[in-house]
Amino acid sequence: MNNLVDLDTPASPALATPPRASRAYVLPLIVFAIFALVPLSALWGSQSFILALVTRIMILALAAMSLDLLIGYGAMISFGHAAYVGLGAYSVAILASHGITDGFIQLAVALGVSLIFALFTGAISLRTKGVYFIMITLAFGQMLFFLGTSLAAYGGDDGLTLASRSMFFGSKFLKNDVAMYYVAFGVLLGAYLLLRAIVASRFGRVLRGIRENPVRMEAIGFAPYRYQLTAYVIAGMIAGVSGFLLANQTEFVSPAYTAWQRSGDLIFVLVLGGLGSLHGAIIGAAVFSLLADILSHYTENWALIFGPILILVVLYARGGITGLFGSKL
Amino acid sequence: MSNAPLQLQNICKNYGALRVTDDVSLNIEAGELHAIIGPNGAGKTTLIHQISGHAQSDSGRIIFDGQDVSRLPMAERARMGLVRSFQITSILPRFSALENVAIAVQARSGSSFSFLGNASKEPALNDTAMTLLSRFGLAARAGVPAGQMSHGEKRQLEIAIALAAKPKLLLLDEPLAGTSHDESQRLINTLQELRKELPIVLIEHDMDAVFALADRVSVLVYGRIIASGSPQSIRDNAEVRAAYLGEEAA
Amino acid sequence: MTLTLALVQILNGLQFGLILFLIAAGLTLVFGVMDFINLAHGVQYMVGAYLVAAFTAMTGSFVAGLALALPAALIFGLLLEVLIFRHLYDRDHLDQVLATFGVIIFLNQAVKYIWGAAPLNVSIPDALSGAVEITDGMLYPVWRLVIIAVGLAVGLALYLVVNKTKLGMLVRAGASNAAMVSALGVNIRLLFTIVFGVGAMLAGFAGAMVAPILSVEPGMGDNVLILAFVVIVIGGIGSIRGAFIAALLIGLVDTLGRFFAPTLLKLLLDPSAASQTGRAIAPMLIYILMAAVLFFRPSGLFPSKQ
Amino acid sequence: MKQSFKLAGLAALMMSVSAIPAMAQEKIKVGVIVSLSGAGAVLGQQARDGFNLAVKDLGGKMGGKDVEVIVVDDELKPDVAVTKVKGLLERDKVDFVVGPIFSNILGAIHKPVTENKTFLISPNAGPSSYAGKECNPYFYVTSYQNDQIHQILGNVAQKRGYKKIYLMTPNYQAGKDFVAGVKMDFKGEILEESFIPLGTLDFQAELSKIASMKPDAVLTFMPGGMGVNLVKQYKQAGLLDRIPFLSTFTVDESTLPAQQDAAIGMFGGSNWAPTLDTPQNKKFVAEYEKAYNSVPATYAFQSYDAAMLINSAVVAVKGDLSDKAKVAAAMKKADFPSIRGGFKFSNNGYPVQDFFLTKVAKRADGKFQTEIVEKVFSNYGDRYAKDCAAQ
Repeated sequence: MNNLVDLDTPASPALATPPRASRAYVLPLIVFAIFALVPLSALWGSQSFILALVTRIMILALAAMSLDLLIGYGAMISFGHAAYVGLGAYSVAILASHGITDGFIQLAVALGVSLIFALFTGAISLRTKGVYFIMITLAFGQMLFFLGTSLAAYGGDDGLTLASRSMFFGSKFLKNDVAMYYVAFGVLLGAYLLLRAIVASRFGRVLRGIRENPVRMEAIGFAPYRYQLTAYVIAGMIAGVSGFLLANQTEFVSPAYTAWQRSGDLIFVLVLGGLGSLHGAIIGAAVFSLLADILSHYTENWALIFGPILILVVLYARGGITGLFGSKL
Repeated sequence: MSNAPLQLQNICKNYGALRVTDDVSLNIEAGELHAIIGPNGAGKTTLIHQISGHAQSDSGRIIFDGQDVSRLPMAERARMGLVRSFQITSILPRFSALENVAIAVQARSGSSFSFLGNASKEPALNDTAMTLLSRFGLAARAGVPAGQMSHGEKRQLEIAIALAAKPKLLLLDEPLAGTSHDESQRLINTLQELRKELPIVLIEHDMDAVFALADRVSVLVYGRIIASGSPQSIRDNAEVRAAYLGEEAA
Repeated sequence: MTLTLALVQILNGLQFGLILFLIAAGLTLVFGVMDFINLAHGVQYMVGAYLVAAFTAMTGSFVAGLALALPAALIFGLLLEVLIFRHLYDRDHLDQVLATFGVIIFLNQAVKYIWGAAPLNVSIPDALSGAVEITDGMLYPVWRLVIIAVGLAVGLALYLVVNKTKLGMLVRAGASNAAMVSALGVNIRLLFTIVFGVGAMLAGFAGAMVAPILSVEPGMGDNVLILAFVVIVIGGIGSIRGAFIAALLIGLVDTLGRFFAPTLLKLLLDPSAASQTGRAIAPMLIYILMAAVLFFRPSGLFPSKQ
Repeated sequence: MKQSFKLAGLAALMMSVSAIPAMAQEKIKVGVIVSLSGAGAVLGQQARDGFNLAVKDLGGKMGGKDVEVIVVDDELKPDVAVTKVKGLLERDKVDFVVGPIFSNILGAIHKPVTENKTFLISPNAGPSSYAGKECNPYFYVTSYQNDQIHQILGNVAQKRGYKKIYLMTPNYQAGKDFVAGVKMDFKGEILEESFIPLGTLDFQAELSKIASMKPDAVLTFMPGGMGVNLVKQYKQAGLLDRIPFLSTFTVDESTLPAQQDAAIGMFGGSNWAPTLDTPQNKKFVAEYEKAYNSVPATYAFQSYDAAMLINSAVVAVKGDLSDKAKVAAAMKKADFPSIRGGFKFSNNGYPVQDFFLTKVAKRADGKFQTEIVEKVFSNYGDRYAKDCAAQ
């Protein structure tokens, strides 16, 4: 085993990253190329539906990708990540219901609220480890869920319909589904590149080191707490942006966005696609949504097929779908 | 007032009803390699945990570099230059050997709250790391994931990591544990060089190594230091022989 | 009058807590001894309820239905263990969460497929279906008193088994250090299977006990599952004693919170704001409680691992 | 290389979603979007079955054209419903959408459907939000305006001379509508407006409180599984013999199989019951029971009527759906024999009809159903219609 690896070992530090790194870009490149070309499906007719479905996939992917920073790179299994999607979505809806429809203001509020919530709950949650961390993040998510159901002025349990999508520079261009699609695409691409940069940066390397061996990292002078909290806040803010997009796409918000089942879906999507690769989250979101859509189109009992698929993926396809690709390289 | 770089003053640690270290006081002087020996379960590793901050002492004071560090967490003590290795190899298994060292270099050069730029391509970090790897004969293995290295290589790597964190004092917890004869020899040679550069606290079971390397030796039995002095005086100490070396000799 | 009402509410909280305990006991053991996160524990509760509904309908007697449902729940739990869960013990928590999530999705749909989406009815003997008058005008359902009695009995039995028997000693040892137990030459696989079977049966039993008062329907285990996790996390994973105390705590806080929160808030706020806020806070209370417990004791009230 | 193939497969998968047929519009296409999973599944199934039964009775044709019914599950999640309904509109290109059951889902799909100029017929949800100023020529309701059903209870309580009542409802918008509806006609004292968190399954704490307050009657709106539990527990708490229980959407044929004897003697408000004496209804109930082996509830009959309403419009325009204004005019006429007998639309697309007080009874064959006690309102339209600009 060692010998095999040894053959690839570079002699100079400049080549310290594995030579395969360049190939690692092939998969995400193809994924984004497909997304970029989807609107051409207008040639087949049914454009708006495809656009809506794939826009939703990209929004789901964005939230799952931000969760990857926590689970895949930071070993922080958050079971309350949907809370941030809800915060972002409600920022849009509540401001819009008061007549503030400017997208930049809504986005700034979505980011700000996510930041504050993540900072506050993360500071508390990160005192715990392992399954206790899972449960305390769940607890904060549930608190937000019940808060949402009690917001009588904003629809309570029923949720709230948006009068219109956000405006940018006083223009309602987001109303156009293709524009909405490309905004979601752009945000997803931007977030992907940003997260790519973060995980490769000094900060990201420390985060990955903490995932590998927190005690070792402490022994060379890194206090894990500060780095994990920072990652927690970044991930929360990105999920908040996905909530901003979700509210705009569905033109509807509801406390259900923050329910624990949604947080579970995010983890599921991520593990299905493959942890710790970022584009795994995107592929997971696509496969999850398409599979559910297609199966439910053919049988009402689609869960009877979906459940076993999930179990089989865990038992036999370790590393998720990207893991399958990776093993064939 | 002593100006020894590391001073332990009456430190204690209990696990439940069990007192693991009991009123330990010790000064580590500048430039010395101080070995701590003792039978299994004497509390040696706990002592290292207490000094490094991995475990907090229940009572007593730890002065390092003129400051009371008793209540500081491990990371902070490490940043002050109090750096340790682990009895059970502690590395980042999926990181390459080079990155294991480079990240330790990173810990002491500039801020790590930097979110852009590829850390694995920073020449300043990699060059220093590479120099250290070369010093431990690991240059050719720089790209290998640390988890896939041989045990001896990992022990070498761990010391390289510790050195990369710019220690002012090094705490080494059984660096020779589990190594082959050749590997031990190589590590001993490394330590011979290191002792010229900075004070070292060494816990070791290999008595040949201890007596070859140490300037002073302290003997820990049931959490108490029963003797402290030059290797020769320890060798001649009747109480030590009875408590510890006697068994070894038998 | 108000005092009586408060006492009745405490009784209600106790009864809710004991049901939670029946579910959480198995979960905390399985988690503590095998380090296995079993999200499918909630569907075992659901399956227990469905089995008792089916067997009661078949035999025409609740007692016979219960007598058949318990071994059936046990067999069902063991079947799941052999087919799926056994392959997950040495996986990481994330894999376990995911695979057992798949089991939930499948079984929720499967019971719907077999028994339909409509809730099922389970009738109990007339002697147990009425209410007794506690004080003037205050009635209390007999069946709930039965649940309280049974819950306490099971709690006591578990306490005795865990603390006074060799099996219990192994379970406790397993919860604090599983590697040590297997090093002692104990057949760890068999121990796991026993613990798992008992846990599954207890959850099924809880489902069977609530079937006469709650609607038996697909998905009925999902929310209970989350509550059970809250219980074992507050109690400390692997600790039966912790699960017992935490379950009663949650039962009381939830029941009394809903009852008192609006009343207490009326002292501070005007009535409509008070009832509005009270309604919002009441369901949050148990989560606030959990967050607070974990803040001060990051491993729960009775951590069993050192 | 290999991964490119796999991705090509992924892309193909994606495209295949779009390839699910969008054939030429030779057929009348109806999308039915109801909750078939989650807490409301049984209601959705009733609505789906009622609709399918009507299509069968029509011989699978409307206005001489074949009918294709596409059923989708909204999973009781608003955002899922939006995507699914867009699928119906854009992929399947349906002419009519029938659904949903729950008003929060309606809130999510109303806009996309009506903006697409497709007719939306709700077989159950009838919130006030689309009855007044926001009324829409593409939106029709075959059930009722929600307040009306609740008003029945308040009206009956007032007529029976109850002095103090206890209100209990889930804590969401429809629950607030319930309280408002009851208050329209009830003028006595309301001891408590108890709002229960949605999804509550154990009501014992609430029931203890009721027992201690001793109201003249309990009025409640507790749909689905919540209602099943409440009714069983109400009986077990020994309250059924002491305090009358008046409810809406709490005891009906969808929940009675689970409530059984516990519900006997409970009162409800409705626009229909299986015993309603019209020839259409007798035929419908008999056919439904034969086909699905269960007693139909309002969801089934209202959905059946929705199909008949669509048929009447398609026939009126002779199968040519291109002129939407004409179709809308035909819809508004409601020219079909409703199962409930007398039926017409107000200008807002909500019905004008009779309302009844019902009571649960056990039939000779051992099944349970609601039966009409008395007529409470005749030819009753909702109070929001006057705010609707459409004439």
